[in-house]
Amino acid sequence: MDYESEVKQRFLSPNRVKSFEEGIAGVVSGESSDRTLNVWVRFQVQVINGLIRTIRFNVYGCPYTVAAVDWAAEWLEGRETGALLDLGMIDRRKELGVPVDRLGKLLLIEDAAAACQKKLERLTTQDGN
Amino acid sequence: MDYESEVKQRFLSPNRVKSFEEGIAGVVSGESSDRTLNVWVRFQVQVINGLIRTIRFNVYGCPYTVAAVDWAAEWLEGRETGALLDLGMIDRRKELGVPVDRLGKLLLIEDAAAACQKKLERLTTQDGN
Amino acid sequence: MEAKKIYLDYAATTPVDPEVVEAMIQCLGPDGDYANSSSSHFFGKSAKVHIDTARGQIAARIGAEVDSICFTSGATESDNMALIGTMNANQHRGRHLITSTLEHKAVLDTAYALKDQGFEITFVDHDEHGVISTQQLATAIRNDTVLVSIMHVNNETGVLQDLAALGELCQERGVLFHVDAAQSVGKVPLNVADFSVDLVSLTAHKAYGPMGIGALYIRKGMKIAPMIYGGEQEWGYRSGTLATHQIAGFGKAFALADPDQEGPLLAARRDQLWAGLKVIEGVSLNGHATKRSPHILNVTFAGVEGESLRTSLADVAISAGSACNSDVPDPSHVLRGMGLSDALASSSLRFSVGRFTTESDIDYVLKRVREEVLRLRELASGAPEWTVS
Amino acid sequence: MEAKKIYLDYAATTPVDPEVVEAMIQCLGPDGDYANSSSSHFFGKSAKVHIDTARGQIAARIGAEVDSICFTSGATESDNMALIGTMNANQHRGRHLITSTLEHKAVLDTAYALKDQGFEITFVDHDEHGVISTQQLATAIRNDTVLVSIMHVNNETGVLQDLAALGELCQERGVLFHVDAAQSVGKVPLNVADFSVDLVSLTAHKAYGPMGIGALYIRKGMKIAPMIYGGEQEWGYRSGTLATHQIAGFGKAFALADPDQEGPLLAARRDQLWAGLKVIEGVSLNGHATKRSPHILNVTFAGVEGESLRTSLADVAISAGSACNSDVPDPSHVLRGMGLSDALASSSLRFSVGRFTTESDIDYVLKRVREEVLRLRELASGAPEWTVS
Ligand SMILES: Cc1ncc(COP(=O)(O)O)c(C=O)c1O
Ligand SMILES: Cc1ncc(COP(=O)(O)O)c(C=O)c1O
Repeated sequence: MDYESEVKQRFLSPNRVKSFEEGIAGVVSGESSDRTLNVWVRFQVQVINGLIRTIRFNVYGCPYTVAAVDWAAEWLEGRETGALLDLGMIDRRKELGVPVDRLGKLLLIEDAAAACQKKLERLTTQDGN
Repeated sequence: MDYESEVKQRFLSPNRVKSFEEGIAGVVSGESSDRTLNVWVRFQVQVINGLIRTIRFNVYGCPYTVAAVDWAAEWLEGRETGALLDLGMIDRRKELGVPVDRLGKLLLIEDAAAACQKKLERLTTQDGN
Repeated sequence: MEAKKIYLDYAATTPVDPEVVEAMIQCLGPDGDYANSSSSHFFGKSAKVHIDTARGQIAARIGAEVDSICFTSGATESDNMALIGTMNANQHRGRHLITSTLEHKAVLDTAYALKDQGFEITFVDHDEHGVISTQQLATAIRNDTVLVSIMHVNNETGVLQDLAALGELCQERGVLFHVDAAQSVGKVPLNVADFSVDLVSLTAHKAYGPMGIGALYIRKGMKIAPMIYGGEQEWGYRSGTLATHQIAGFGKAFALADPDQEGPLLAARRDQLWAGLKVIEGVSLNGHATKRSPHILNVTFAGVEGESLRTSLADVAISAGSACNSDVPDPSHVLRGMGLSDALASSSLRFSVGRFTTESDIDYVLKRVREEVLRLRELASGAPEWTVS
Repeated sequence: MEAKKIYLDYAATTPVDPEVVEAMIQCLGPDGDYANSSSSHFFGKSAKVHIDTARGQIAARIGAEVDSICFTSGATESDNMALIGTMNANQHRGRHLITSTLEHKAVLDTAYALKDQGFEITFVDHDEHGVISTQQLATAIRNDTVLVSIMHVNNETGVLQDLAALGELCQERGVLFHVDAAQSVGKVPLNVADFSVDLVSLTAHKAYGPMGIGALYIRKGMKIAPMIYGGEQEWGYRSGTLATHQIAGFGKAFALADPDQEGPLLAARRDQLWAGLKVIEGVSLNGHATKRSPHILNVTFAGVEGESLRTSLADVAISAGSACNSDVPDPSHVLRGMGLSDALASSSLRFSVGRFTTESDIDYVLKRVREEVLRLRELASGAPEWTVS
């Protein structure tokens, strides 16, 4: 495979991999997986005042998936939590140079982020009670 | 083709090719040919006292045929005319190293010799009249 | 800075041995024996000497008669010719072909093509190591079975079939037997006089000969239809100008390919590699522990995605399975056929060692594999059960 | 004492150009780009560069798109694939094939094999020089005609067909058009953009490239069935590991094969040869005086048996016609097809000149031919009429 240099760089040296210790305040995690696509993605996001302060991830997947998760984590960090539903991997695919037949894998990244958002919503609702 | 060295030698430098001038005493000629076999053979034999004193030939044919005619002429020279019916090319083929699929061509050499013999017989008969 | 690069993909192809290159060059340029070996002039005869020599070398390597070696463009063509040519020429015997799901695509896809043409195919069973027993083959044979096609050394796992037993069964049952031996020569002994076989596919480029030349051993008396028509070279079995330099190289390569000498050296490198790999957690061997060729090691790294592992090991030339025509290989049909899940099959790598592999190459590769497996495992920490079993 | 030996059989095969040998060697030994170009590792990628470059060079030489070049083992396979693949894939259109009796055996024998399988063949007429007119082709085309296969340069006579006119007719009539151009490249211009053609057979070894590698140009959109199944190389048209060094050499050879530059040089040698031959009594030219390739001269020596003439000229490599697989060629089917008697056909020789033919080579050959023709005529003096007409 001839990966674009951004994919290569992100795949070979992803940032934000080391997981949070358990029990850190404001950290939720969300994951998604698809066995037929051979992909599993998990984000851990630490939200402070509605902003994603820190994000960590783990991923089992092909280099494109790893690179895209790394990009997504970087992009999310510092944004409002609404961004978890706004990754836009369909548009992002081409910029990263990911072949269209990998799109399914990329969409799982959106699912994992959305799972975090769902947890956050539940937390907020619980807090509000 | 890998001709046996005898075939090669005889083909490249056949003896007894130059024809007799016309009208020389005791000379008869006999020929045979087969268009499908792409062969024509002619012997001229000079018979003196029942012996083949000198023989000449011409031939249109493959190298094996040329070599076999050359051999036949050499063999005949000095023999009694009966030898014209006794070339035995079937036996001679292997010794000369001629492939069996050329046997038909070799048998035409016998025919040409036999044609000489026939002419000689007619001559003798005429003489006897 | 040029990074270190190690080639461990000898099962995909081998470099051409320098002695073989020499033999090839003798048949090329204007001063070489470049002529058409079918030509009856002296240039043609000189070329023919190389063909005859090579045919003898190849025949000798597999214990065959010289005129049972029919040159082709490689094992792919040989496999096609063996299957298509035999099935087409023996329709009076039946229309049933037996092969296995472990075969190379050159056999499998040809079998499918024959199926489309109305022939019947049975895939014989095998055990979890990929070994086919005579019992399993016996079950598959029918009265209308024409041909059994089973490979000698599997190109993904290195698993070795018991040709003597399978061949004997075929003979008893009056069924023709084809063996794809593309991976065998120079690694394991292969002598057609030792067992009952009708057709054997060979290729030069897996044994330090050139790519694009191979042969089909055709037992005397076999009836097989040609696939390529024309000048009636190779007794009419396979037309086309014989490629003198290719055949000369093929012959030389096979003359050099002595399994008794090279097999132990290959086994030593492979064992060194396995000794270093098996101590990594979650690493398992695919194939059979003893019935195998010395040059191939197929290993599953549970919990590590295969494409990522291969990409991380960019300095080590290895393969996901067979060299295939796609950047994203489907999980190996061979490993899945042996019972691995899709995930585990795609977490597997084929390492194949060869004549030029050194001990320090293996040391380097072991270091790199350990590093990357650990890195990717950490990246995937927390991944679900299906990635590891 | 080593006798002088002159090679005038370039139509049978050419020596590999030294620059081509260089390109091939780069893809061989342990330091070369020897890997399997289908492998996704860096060694594989390096090999693929050679394949891509060569495909570009070959495409450029015939004005084709890069991805319409499908590699094969030579023009024999290309011809087989063109005919069998097209007829099999287009049975809904019909089962009728048109070709000519002047074709190479790779086309003729394939046509006969198709006939055995129930396809119908028509041999189109041609004039006494071996030229096929559009009128003649028009007569042969039927409603169920699928394919017309006509060669560009005849390998025995050098006669050149008018592909533009024949192709236009095929297009008008909705019939596919295959051209065997094995003899063309580097001798006469051939540009698939200049005329309407669907398939073109190419080979490297007639143009100073290696034996055993060729290509089939397949126009985009053409429907053709594969003949060899397996790893799905070449878009699935032709499976089998691509032979990197062979393809690299093929590409380089075609890059060098410029007919505008070489054609006139070849024509000069051929004309020198003909000027010296035509003054010998009973010598006549076979083929067409102007519609011809510059590298072939086919001559009849009336009254001189052909095998004897070739044997006498043991120091000159020439051919009775095509390089065939038999020491005793049947009289050329091409010459007989052009109306020569069996005797005259077998009294004919093909001289073919090439890149390394010198003026003094031709002088020597002329001297030798004259000597031997006279010697054999004297030997055959008195021979019947049928040997000379
Ligand atoms: C077992 C097996 N069969 C057939 C082939 C095809 O051989 P080739 O590359 O000579 O066409 C290969 C290798 O690619 C192989 O490993
Ligand atoms: C016109 C023509 N077609 C086909 C071929 C066969 O080509 P190859 O030798 O590449 O199989 C040849 C030469 O042998 C030829 O001259």
